[in-house]
Amino acid sequence: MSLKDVLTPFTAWKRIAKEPVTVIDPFNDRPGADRYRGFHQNDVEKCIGCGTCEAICENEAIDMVPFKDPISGDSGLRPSLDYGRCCWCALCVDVCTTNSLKLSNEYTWITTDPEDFRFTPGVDKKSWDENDKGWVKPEPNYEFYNTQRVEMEHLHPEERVDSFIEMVKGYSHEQALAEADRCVECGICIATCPAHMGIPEYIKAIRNEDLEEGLRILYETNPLPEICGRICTHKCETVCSIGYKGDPLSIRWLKRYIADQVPSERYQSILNTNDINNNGKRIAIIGSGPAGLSAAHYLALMGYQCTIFEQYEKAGGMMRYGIPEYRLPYDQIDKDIDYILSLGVEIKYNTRVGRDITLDQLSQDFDAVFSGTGLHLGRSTGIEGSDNEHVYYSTDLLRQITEGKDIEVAEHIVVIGGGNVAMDITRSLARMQKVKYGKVNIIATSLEKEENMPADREEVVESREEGAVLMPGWAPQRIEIQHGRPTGLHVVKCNSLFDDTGRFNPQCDMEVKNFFEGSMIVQSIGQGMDLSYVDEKWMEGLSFGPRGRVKTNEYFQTDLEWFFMGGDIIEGPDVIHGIANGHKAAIGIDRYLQNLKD
Amino acid sequence: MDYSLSRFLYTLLGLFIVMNWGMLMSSTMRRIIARVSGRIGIPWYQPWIDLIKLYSLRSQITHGTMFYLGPVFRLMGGVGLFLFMPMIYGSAYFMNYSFSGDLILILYFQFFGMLGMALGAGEGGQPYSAIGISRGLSQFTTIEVPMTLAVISLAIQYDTLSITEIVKAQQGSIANWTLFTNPFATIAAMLSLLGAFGHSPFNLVKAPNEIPIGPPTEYHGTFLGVLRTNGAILHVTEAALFMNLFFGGATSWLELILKTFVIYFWSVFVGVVFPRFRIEQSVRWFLKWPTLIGIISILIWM
Amino acid sequence: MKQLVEIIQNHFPINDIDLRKKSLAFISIHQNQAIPLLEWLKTTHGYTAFVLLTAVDWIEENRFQLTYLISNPENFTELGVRVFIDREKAEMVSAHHLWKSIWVYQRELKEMFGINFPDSPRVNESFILEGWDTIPPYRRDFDTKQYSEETYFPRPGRSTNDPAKHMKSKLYPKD
Amino acid sequence: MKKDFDKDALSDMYKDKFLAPENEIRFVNAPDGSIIEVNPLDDYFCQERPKELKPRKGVVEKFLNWARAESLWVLGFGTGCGSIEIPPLSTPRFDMYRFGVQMRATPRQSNVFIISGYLSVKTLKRAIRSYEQMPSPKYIIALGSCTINGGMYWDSYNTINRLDHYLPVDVYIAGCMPRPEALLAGFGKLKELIKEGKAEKANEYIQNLDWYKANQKKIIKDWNMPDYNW
Amino acid sequence: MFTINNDRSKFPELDDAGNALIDLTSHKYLKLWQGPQHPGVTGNMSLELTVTGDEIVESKTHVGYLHRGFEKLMERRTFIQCFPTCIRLCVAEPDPNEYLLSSCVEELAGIEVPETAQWLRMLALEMARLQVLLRQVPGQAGTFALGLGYQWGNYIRDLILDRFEELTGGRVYHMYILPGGVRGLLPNGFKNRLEENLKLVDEFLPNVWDLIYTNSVFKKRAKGLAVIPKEWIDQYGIYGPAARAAGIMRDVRKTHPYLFYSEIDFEPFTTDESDVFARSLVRWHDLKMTVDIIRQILAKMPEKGDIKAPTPNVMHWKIPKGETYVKCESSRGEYGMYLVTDGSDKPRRVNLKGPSYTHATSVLEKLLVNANIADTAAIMVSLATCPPEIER
Repeated sequence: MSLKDVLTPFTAWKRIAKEPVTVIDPFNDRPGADRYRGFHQNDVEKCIGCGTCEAICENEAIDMVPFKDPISGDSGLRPSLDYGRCCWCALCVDVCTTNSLKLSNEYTWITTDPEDFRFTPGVDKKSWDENDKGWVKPEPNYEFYNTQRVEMEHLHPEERVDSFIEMVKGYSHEQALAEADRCVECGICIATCPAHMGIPEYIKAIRNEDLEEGLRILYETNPLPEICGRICTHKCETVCSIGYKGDPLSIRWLKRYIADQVPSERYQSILNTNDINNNGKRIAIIGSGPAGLSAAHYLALMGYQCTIFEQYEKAGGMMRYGIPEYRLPYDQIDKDIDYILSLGVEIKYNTRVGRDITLDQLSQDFDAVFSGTGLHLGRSTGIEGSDNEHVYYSTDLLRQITEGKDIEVAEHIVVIGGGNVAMDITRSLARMQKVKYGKVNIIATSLEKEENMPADREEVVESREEGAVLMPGWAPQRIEIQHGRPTGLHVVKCNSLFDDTGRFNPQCDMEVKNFFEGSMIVQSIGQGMDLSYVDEKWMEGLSFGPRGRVKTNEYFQTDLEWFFMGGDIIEGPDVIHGIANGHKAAIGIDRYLQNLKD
Repeated sequence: MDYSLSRFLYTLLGLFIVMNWGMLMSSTMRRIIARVSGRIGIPWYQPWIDLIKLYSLRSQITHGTMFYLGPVFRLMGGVGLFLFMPMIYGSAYFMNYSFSGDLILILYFQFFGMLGMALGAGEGGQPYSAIGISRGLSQFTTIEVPMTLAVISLAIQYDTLSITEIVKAQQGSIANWTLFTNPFATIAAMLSLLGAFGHSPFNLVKAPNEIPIGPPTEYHGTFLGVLRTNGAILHVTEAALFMNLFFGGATSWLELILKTFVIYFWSVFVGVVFPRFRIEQSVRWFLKWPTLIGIISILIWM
Repeated sequence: MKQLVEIIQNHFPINDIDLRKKSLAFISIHQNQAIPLLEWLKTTHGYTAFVLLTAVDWIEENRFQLTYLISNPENFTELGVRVFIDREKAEMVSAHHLWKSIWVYQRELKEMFGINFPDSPRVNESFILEGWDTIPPYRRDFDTKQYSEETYFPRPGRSTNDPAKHMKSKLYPKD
Repeated sequence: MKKDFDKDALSDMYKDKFLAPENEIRFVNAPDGSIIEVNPLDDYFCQERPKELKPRKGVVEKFLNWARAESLWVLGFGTGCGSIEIPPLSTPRFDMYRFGVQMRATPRQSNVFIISGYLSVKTLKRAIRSYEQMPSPKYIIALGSCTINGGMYWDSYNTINRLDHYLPVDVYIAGCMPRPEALLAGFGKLKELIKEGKAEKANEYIQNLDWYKANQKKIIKDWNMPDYNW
Repeated sequence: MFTINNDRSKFPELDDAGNALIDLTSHKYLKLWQGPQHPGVTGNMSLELTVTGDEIVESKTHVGYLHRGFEKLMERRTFIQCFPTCIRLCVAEPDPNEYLLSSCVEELAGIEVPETAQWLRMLALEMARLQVLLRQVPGQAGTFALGLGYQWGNYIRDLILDRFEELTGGRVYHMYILPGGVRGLLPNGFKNRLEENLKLVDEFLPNVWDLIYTNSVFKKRAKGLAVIPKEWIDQYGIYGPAARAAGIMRDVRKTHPYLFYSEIDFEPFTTDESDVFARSLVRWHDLKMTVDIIRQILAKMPEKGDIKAPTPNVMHWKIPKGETYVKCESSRGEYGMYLVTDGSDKPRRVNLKGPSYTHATSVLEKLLVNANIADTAAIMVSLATCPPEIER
């Protein structure tokens, strides 16, 4: 033991000259760091109640509690925290699809009652609600799932513009897996889908590489997956929670992937529809569009003998006669329809009710009648010159294209309308122009401005890719007719479409004029229904609601008990509503007939 | 000896002052230690609050009669030490019951409290108490060796066993203090003081992270309050003993306060920067250097 | 690693070879051969350090996998020796004579998996749990959540809603 | 506040399960050759049922409560991860000593028991014992989610979910881990409660002793100690 | 004058295996429990000691007071959910847990972590080591009741925790390293603030050296105490500083360089004494080295870059069937994780192996025999036992 070893420790006493380093007021002098993971905040307006936070929480600390009534795209639920469970890992913040959830840097909460530690951030007022520091999702390139959609391969515009070959190639196995992996299984989309398809479940089936299960899930609510997988308006994707941070999930393409991958021969064994007990009841179905086919499918599964009356020579209705082949190839329509027919559904082609057979006859021959006749009549703009023979309706043209009839395609064409049908006819005609003239020269004009155009965004973009010129925001005034042939369309600038009360009341600036040259004018501003097949005596029994639509109950039963109506004439217009209506009507018919028996 | 009432009352007053000073001193020391650590430390009035708290606890349990008596014995040791210790030299009031042979009695009282505590804590049945006691007794025995040697040296030097006489002999000038007249005895005593005050490296009786916390493990509430009261009295009185023997005594309360503070601070000064010895190391240490110095101090005066 | 595995193959019947990375490989061997293999590796190939012993419950295959992970402090490689034992008769020869620390692992396995190691020191003393009276907790058929809910009074009064179901009940209850 | 519970339903849980070997009656040879009977339960433990210790009335109690509040002695028993924040509190940065909070090494001298997070069943047994050995009035501060509703370990087979079923808790602090400041604020809250005379959970524990014991015995499978450890 | 005699007459007979045969009724021995409520025990564990006089003749470690069944809990959590769960395993130094889980998962899933994230991981791991050592180095003297250095060290540790709070958002549980990367870049001015704290450590190092390592009483107590023979290192499984104090180089950063440790210039300190003092000395040098490593990391790491590799959707991340063992160097020594997956989205089995598993059981039990009761705490701390690591 040296003396140095005894003395050196005493040097520690030099510390006595130093001021203490203690934080004098620990409650105020030391706020949490900027990134501190303190108590939760939630922007309830931004939050959509997708419940992803609840799903990722390893402690089951989060409950989803009702905050307001649900609407499409918002479950109305908000996360409620149990601080008897939370571990402040902030995984809920990192995974939050809308970035509404964050943690403040407040960290002191003391109480005598353990039941206090439950609250709904953003709803229950807390002292840290205004605190703008704390943990937010780290940036950049920090995501718990891929926010970018797996690109669907399309035919190149140059390749596709001169043919009607299907332009969307469909997902490969890897692509589908990668895309399906992005789903967070929140289920917000289900309510928005008119058919309420089990979207998260069939996406999960893709992930599990169990396409048979996927097909079964599809057919629970949708008997036309090939068709829907191509041309559905995919309202589900507009509310997809993943879409808030990046691209929404390609739900439609994934559906198509399932249907594409399962060969039609295997449908019956997968869906287990080999032996259906026929219950001897007969149902007549008017129209083989989506509503009719859907009703027929579900009724057939229930054991009803269905007969479809189709006025044209092929089944599919608008799906076949209204949608161009490059979007929906006919063989895919046939795949779906053939399966439905395999269930024992009978179709009478070229049989128009009201012309070849009366509704009255049907009401006597069948136990119930379902009508899904759709919107086939083109609507006229009613402007000067629109009665010219070279001014067409898009519905007619599309049908003629499908039927393979020769169409006199002009070199300059003007299409009036900004909806999906307008885009369809624009693009179809563009293809024909390309074949005939070697170049595309077509103008599509619409009342709505670019951002309000009802057509799908991708349709607009693809139309442009194919060379069509889009001129949104112009109101048609007059069709210039020279020598019995239109030469163009006079338009004025349209400023707004709706007045303050939300009524359709276009305001135009008459000073700003324009003229679109075209020797062929196509009107595509909507379609109308044709109820002429309903006999006078039955017509009296129906009541009508707004916009001239027949009033039905929730099962699409009209005031005539045996008569059900659905599809575009009731709701829509789109395929998925028709499918949903048909399914619902099938249930309704079953209930009606069951009750009748009892 | 004069047993008049006023003397008794003055002694009580002295006891009161000593007790309060003892508590203030302990909180001050803890604040100093805290400052070396970089902390602020307890408020200066904390010992009083602690004491009120301890006396106001609602539930107390006992392990038997001796368990009760342990703290009482301990207090008796402290109070006894005080009673026979002249506090203020030259004051008629605060000479307490000092008499000509008081040094002997005081050395005995130093040990008395320890023994009482041993009996009481043993009754508590806690093994750590028992270990603490065995450590305490063996260490205290060895502490006493240099201390006693120093006292013997003093007795030879001053030719008396009365503390008052020893203080008296040191009056006049600082040079008369035993510190300068008999430095070896002072060093031996000051080293043994390190053990008596129970700071590191000799705090192995309570040793919180070895045998938490030794003899008082089972004591709580009033018992602990009594022990703490005693601690306050004992620390000042023992420091006063060293002051009287080696540092010229005190002629006023202020002087007493200053000198006891410095003497007590000595043990803190060492304690803060050294770890604790093991018991056999401690025993050996006391029997080595301090004892040797003590013997030298006697040899010088022989 | 590859060379070593080849050498072992010459002496012991091993299968399921998984050369995980440069310094780590896993091999499987029959229950009876495992302890001799470990001893052989320890004495002749410098695998003197014992890293861990643990079990995996393959309940579907009705067997336990015991993994002895040993390491060679000279060339810094690790070798995992897998042994499969029957789940019904979970018993394995003790290796406590090879390494001084191995009895602790065996004691833990006995308690948490119910795998017996006869003759291992203190193997029957409880190690982690106290007064445990159901099946060993690390076995797959022990459901910890269910046990916890039945035993530990979870705080009542919480309810949650699945977004999809909630929307269904509010928006389209009859579908 | 008296807690209601169905005594009959719990009666089979409420009987002593078995006695630890060291608590069995045994005979010891004394040095003088006589034989002494030792009954640990009688000799080492107080078998008497604890009584409720009512607070005094009026100003005296207020003064005493003030002293109790300003002198909180914390039992040095780190039951879970929360104990990692005790050293910062007793070291320069936060220095809880200046608030009258001190650490004690033995339950006999402590008033405050910090249950620092999760309690495994094995620790719960020791915690109950330590708590019961503390002199009244005594207080419990529960730290973190785990004590409230199981926290991280809500589905663990070995940790309790709700501390208030086994021990009476005065103050809960949210967090995992609560920052040291939160713990200091917890001490502040406890002081407030004591000064207001509201921290009487020790008496509540005695009032509902049967209920607490039934809960404790339900999960402590090898209950081998007396019902109340004085 | 006084020498400890090695006469074993007062000790119990030994059986063939070297275990003491203790007859408690002989009144020669006392059963003494240290812990779980005992300030000298590191964490919530207990030692069942049989003593005669002050000397321990037999010691048994009892753990399980902190058992939460992590390995079971993780079997029912998805990989991302495992990450906040797993790190709570060791409260003093949670980062190695994070790192091990992440790198096990990455290895089995075949994910390449971005370079910036790897440097940040290294920084977090070294800062974690720094804050542990700031407690451990003076803590060794604390077990001998010299608490001053502990107080100083803890203050600096608090400052390091502040830096952690800035970087990771958490003070104790950082939850920073997650499968695929890390959860944030360095905040603005972070390097400067960390450098200021490192300067405090620079100042602290000589101060504790003077206070502790040249302290006669500390030397007297720690030197020659609990010597671990060299041949025990592999036999008993002794890692990290304890092995380095015995003159055997055991540092995963050197032997199996992970992250970018191969680009860092450092040489762990070794010594041959192998007693408590030597282990403490190794830790002091480790502390010094850690400061140096952190400075090198700060100088070499890129400022910007990706912090996380793209992973599959974590909500249902399935990892192919496989098993692996990944290890890293914690402040206590080699810390490893054995992960078995079965192709589902949850691990099949997780086993964490920390040095305490052997240190606190077989090694401690052996070392405590013939030691003094007063030295139990010191021996435990010198082995850096961390009970949750044993029972998990």
